[in-house]
Amino acid sequence: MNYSLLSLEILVTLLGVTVLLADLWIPASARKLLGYAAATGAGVLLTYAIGSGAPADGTAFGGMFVVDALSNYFKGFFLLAALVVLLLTVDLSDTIKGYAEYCALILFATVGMLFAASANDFVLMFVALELITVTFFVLVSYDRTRSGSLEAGVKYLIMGALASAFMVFGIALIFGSAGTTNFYEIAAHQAELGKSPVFLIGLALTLVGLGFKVAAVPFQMWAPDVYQGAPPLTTAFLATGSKAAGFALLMRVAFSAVPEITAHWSRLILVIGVLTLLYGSLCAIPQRSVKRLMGYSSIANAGYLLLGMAAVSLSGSTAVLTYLGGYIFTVLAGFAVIAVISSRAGSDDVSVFAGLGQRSPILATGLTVSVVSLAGIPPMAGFFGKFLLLKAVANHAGTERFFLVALLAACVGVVISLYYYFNVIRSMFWPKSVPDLTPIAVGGATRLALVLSIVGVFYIGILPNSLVTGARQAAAGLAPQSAVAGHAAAASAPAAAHH
Amino acid sequence: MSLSQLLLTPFAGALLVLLVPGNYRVVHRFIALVTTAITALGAVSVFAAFQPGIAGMQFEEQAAWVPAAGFGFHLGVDGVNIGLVLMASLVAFAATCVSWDIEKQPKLFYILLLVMTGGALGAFLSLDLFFLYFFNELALVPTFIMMGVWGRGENRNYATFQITLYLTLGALIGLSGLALLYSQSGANTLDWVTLKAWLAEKPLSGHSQNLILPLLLVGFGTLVGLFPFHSWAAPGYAAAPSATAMMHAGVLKKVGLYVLLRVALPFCPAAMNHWATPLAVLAMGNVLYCGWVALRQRDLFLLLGNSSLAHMGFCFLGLAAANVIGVTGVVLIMVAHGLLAALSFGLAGHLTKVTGTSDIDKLGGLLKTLPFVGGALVMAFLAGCGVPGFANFPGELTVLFGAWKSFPIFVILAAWGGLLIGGVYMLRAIRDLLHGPLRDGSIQGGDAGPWRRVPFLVLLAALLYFGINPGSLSDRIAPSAERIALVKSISAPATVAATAHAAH
Amino acid sequence: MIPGLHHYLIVSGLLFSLGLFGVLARRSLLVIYMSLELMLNAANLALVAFSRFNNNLNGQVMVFFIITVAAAEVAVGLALIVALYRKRQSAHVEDLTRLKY
Amino acid sequence: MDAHAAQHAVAASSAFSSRPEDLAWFILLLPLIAAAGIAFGVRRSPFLSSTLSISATVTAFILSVALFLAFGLGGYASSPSPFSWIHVGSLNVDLGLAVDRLSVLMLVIVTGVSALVQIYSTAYLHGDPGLSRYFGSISLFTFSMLGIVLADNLVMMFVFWELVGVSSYLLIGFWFEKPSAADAAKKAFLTNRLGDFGFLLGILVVWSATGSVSFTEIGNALGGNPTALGGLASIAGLLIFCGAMGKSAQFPLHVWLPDAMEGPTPVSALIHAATMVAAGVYMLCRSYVLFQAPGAWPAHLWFLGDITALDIIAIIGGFTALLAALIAFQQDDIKRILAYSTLSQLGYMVMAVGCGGPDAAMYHLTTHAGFKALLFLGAGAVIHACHHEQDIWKMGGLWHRLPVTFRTFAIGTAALAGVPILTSGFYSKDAILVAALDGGHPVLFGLGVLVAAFTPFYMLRLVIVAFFGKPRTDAARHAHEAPMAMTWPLIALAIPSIAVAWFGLGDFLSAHFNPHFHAHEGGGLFGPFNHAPLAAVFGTGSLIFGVTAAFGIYWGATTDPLPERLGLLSRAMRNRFYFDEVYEAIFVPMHDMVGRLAAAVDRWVVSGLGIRGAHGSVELAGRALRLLQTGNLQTYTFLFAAGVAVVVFVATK
Repeated sequence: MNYSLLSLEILVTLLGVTVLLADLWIPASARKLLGYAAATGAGVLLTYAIGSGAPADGTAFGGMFVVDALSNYFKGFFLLAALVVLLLTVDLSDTIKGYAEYCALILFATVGMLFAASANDFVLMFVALELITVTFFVLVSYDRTRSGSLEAGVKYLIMGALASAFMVFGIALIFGSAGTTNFYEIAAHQAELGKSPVFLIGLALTLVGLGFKVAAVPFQMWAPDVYQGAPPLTTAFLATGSKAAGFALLMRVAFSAVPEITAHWSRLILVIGVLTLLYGSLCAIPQRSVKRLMGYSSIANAGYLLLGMAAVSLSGSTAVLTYLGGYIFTVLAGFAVIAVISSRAGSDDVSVFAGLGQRSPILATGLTVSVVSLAGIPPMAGFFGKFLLLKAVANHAGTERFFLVALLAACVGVVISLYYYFNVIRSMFWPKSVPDLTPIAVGGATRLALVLSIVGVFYIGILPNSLVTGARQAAAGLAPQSAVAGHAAAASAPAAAHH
Repeated sequence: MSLSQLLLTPFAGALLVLLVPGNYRVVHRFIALVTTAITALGAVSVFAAFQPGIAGMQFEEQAAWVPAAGFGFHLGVDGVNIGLVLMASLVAFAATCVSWDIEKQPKLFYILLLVMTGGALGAFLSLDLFFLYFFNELALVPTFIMMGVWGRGENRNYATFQITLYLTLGALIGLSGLALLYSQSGANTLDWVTLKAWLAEKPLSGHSQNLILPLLLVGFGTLVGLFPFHSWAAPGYAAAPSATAMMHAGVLKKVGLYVLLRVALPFCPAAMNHWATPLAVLAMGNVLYCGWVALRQRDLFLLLGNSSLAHMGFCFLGLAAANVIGVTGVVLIMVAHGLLAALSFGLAGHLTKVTGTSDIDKLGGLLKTLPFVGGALVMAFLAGCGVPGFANFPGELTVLFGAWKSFPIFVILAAWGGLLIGGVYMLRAIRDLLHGPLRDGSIQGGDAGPWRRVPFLVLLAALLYFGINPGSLSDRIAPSAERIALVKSISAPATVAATAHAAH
Repeated sequence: MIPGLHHYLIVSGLLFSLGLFGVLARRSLLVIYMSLELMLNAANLALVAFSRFNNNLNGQVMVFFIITVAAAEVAVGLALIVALYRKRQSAHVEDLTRLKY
Repeated sequence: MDAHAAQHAVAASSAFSSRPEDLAWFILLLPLIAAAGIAFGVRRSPFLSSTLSISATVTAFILSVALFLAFGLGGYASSPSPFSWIHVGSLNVDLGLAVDRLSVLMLVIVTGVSALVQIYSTAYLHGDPGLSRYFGSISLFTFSMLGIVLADNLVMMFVFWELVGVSSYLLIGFWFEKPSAADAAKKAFLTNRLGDFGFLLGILVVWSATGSVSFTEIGNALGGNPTALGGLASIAGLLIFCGAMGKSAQFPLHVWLPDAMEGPTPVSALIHAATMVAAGVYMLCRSYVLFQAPGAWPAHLWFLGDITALDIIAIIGGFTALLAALIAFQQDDIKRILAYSTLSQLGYMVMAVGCGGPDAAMYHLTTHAGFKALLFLGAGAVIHACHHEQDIWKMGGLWHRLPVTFRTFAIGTAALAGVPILTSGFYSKDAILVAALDGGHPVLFGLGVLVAAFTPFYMLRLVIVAFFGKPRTDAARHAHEAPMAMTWPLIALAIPSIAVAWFGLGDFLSAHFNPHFHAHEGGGLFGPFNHAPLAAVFGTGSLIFGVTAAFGIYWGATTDPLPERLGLLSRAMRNRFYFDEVYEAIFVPMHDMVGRLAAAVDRWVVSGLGIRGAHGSVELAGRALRLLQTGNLQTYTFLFAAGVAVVVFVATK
């Protein structure tokens, strides 16, 4: 069979192993090199992935593993996230015990994500997810000296295991009722499968597992605690890679395995989305801990993305993918700053960021850009993404009251979010009390990572065309035609909205 | 000067200021001043080059942006926005002048001010509704920040919070309306010109219109301060620094009306007919209710804020009338009120700076000590109560003429509000603030020096020019207004019976 | 009599519910974790039963995957719980509420 | 649109061609130029300002006279091609000038009086710090007034109407530090605004009915179809009349005029005698064509039957005339007496219009402008002489101390009282009485005669008390004649008070309103007695009655004997029949109350409940919701399981 399809996965794994082995020879003083090496590797692979090296479409492992526009789209972002996070580790390497392992684990998690992006079978999906999750158990609790980190780890462990238990049971039921676990084969029989309650229960349980990954209400409980407790860089990777992987699988299952059933469930997804975004926005208001704030904010953002999925249309999927792209840059920029500051101050309370404007312009810029983009304000990436999402929802608001309500709820959510996002900005530039104004030195790698993400945020915000085109292809490769058909049955959206 | 150059100038200026290190304060000011001056001159040249009597777009510029989603970058001016562009750039220049002695973080202030200017211009120049919204948001955010940081008064934080909440929610609801327009029209674009042609072929269904219009009215109405979504305005302006109040009350507020003119009127005609009367009622809410509220205000800024809300009422009335006269009147008022609001808030800011208070009860007889500012303020107040010679008069008159046929009763009320209620609070303000004996503690400083007079003189000159020669505006507006108006120009004379019936 | 598919499913369903009950009701992290493993095994039982009755071996392949993954999970999990116990001298959920609200 | 553009071009090119009526443009613009010159140029120097303003006005006066002679007597209406002001859809407003007998006559009056008043002011206000502002405002006022006179359409007239309001506001409030002056200015402006409100609505009605605002076009429209206004004919007329009510201070909007006396006396002479207050009457005459249309009421006002708008106007005018005359009986402030006399005379004119005699009204307007300005300026001279003492009971015996003032004042009084043959006042008043008779209003005729008897009474009261008897205060004792600059405007104004009658002005005006008019044979000075003896005899009789009564009561009196004779009535007169009190009690509180209510609602309901409520509830929801995040795994797992149950239930349903 054609191994070139797996080239990325293989190479990243090798990179991880290399880092582990290299640690045995390299002296502790030069540990930084490992980080650089890992980052460079990721960078090279990234250029390779989005450049010529992108493997042609095809399937492997008897259809379990598929390479298509969607998988390539996501893989690019996974590698990017890995690259940025690894760059960020470099300047913090002294604070991380077992630095090499940390880098390696990040790479292994990346491998899981890469597989997730290509998973075309419930089995592979499960394995990929577990690879990600189990790695993250370790990454979250990596800071063993801090009991917060451990607590977060254990919470993530229990909830994660619970979720995967449900998912496995779900997969069992699916297998039982469908006789197969391959997405394409299931898609072929979804008409009659749609009538079998066992299959539906199984599918629901599987989606529960994915809902846990993307932290959708009511499976979001873990997110704030874990985001707050985990080491900042882990949180960064969790908020970007892991979440994106969740959505990658969600979209695969929803749109390429069971598009018609998804179309029937669009209202359910919509309601979940609205609840999620409102829950996230509301709970974020009184937060003091910035990491916890980001946790709630990531819940809220999952809500917006679910709205896009609920639209069950090409424009909806395009919007979701575009938004995710911008979101990854945005969050990375934010966590880069949070990581630097909180590891310095040993706390991530808002007050720690007071006067950052004077202390380190570049950090302040990074956090500001991130927060403003999250708030969905032009000319940042967040604005365009949100606009596309609202537009996708609006497509059906004309015909379905549910969507109109969702649209307005989303507006309210955005307004609420402004409230706490601007609190962060205010404390950065116009603190209530006078903070210490000792300037903060920022390492080269961190600078690089910051600049990378900030440029990304602005680029996507101002010239989103290339991203949108990519996202559109990816979404189109997702067998959206049947999705549209299925949807047209369910929600009878104006056809013009789809192309 | 091409439109794109005009639009880019402020942003270029902002970038320049950003690049100059923080301690060169004079340089920042200078750059900002020159930039806005260039913008203003450019706008004047465009206005002069604009050919009256042509209904279509002029100086169009187009570029693809996100073809995948059907968004394009499209600039152009017709009668509806040319005057607004001119007004915006003049106000921006004035605003930069009056913020000459900002002490706290001047660099950031000027950057925000320039971004605001660029955003406002972009909103008026963009024919792609997405960019219209984009630039409007871009201009709104600096407003909030400026209020929060450089604002005045003890409850400025709350005012900022309130205005942010209101305007963002309003904008988003309006955006939902636009998004619905995008999907319902099926044109798969938000380019106004394309949409206009497309919808001329296959207009929106009544259902879609009734869905879209309320969103637009509530959303963008909120941005304008349509009763009862107005309570952000007065406290907001009271808390904002002069320049911000000038820019927002003068320019940004008009974007909402502009969108309603551009989108609601031509694209949702049926719904517009259906909602005309309720809208007119709300307009009365602005004219009368806000007027009465203004009667009670003893704070100069609250007074001005409420009076500017009252003026917006005339715009909504003209909008409801939806005929070419009414629409032209609306645009006339938008331009006039932009200049006037900027003038009033600028002068009020100067006065407050000099006397240290904006409480009318603590002031009096200032005309004696501040002959220029006082005199200019008298003119502003008179213009505010619709005295001929200033640009507001022809605007409000035109609106009344336009609305007479459809809403005689509301016109009578509006005339009452404009001529009498307006007259009462404006003259009361002159009486208590400028006339009468000098109150103790009123005076700690002098009148505006020659340079400080420039912004006010510029605005006054514009007000007077358009007041004495409104034709220079209306001849540009009318043809384009004809295109978006629902009721085409009224055939005169109407049947007397109808009029008699309508009037009673 | 010969047990049919539904007998196996009922058993696995019972196992699953048992596990879930354990997760919900017990306070000790270790017990909770064991209950989770029970739930996984309930799934395994179902899979095996299905593959047996559908004459389709994929299900059993899946089981092997699950067992492997579960093993890895347990390894990490127990390590974590132990570390936590070392740190706090307790492995009870109610002592695990420093991160909240 | 192109049509407009073309027309516009034509206008621009031909506006200043060599036709005589184009002089009107210069006449109109000269004062504006002066005002601008003062504002932006010579503001610093009072002398230059006054010179600029005066020379501009004088030039305008000369041009007006030239225009008058050029073709005024020829008497054909004509208007220079208009400048386009605003053209939208069916709303077309041009800035055009109506040059005809009415306007040229008014031009002469306005510019003439304005010039004299300004010359007078140089001395009267000598040394006042605000002199430049004064002349600037007065030039602006003159410009606005000329605008009203020349406007050839309703909107333009409304524009200048408002401007007159503003400039009079500036002039009345000239001494703005004085609270009373500031209040008076405000009151005058707002009261006028009340009238303008009606005026504006009237314009709207006329426009929507005839499709035009230009007098000629309206005239044509009504000429073609007299019932074009339909059911709104009378309403339209009355609404337009509201404007006149404001400017010409007709009951019930008369309250501002007496207070306006807070302004400098020359201003009173200009505004409150000759020009602004006359604007109302002029406007009625200018838009007389509207009132000639057959009156009609909307269906549900049927009970008004065949009462026309003119009837109502006549009644209001007559009532104002009587009311003001009565109030004038018991005023002691010399300027207020004149103010009420002005009110009364204006009522007279309005009544004349109402009785269908616009020519008579214009006639009286012309003569009255002359002698009332004279009287005010005279009063100014007296006040000046007595160190700003205005109470006539604190004067006395001034006749030989102020010879010129006294003589001219006497002439003015005679003219106002209407001494036959000699004075212009007699003829114009006679014309009004005749109009009342011809118009078939015997009651109003009687009322007119009554007022004609009251007028000499209160005027002679003034003259006798102020100029004769012994000086009652040192101020009066040491009074001395005013400087030249003040005295010879008096003389200049005294001449027309006598002489106007000799030029058959009445016929000149009648010919304007009635093309088929030809002067009565046997006109001349005794004309009235020949062709309308009844009116003339009654007029003379009432004069004699008034004079004798005045001499009988006031000759040698040191205090006012009327109060004990009339008792309560005189108290009422003294207090101006309590109109201000009533208004103060009703209108001001009404608006304030509504305002207070609105402000409260805005504060507590809209922003209180609405915003703070929303804010609070959102924040509260956030704080409540986060309590779900107990941090306890048990809670989490439980919620998770519950969530699963719900999702599965909904999904399979």
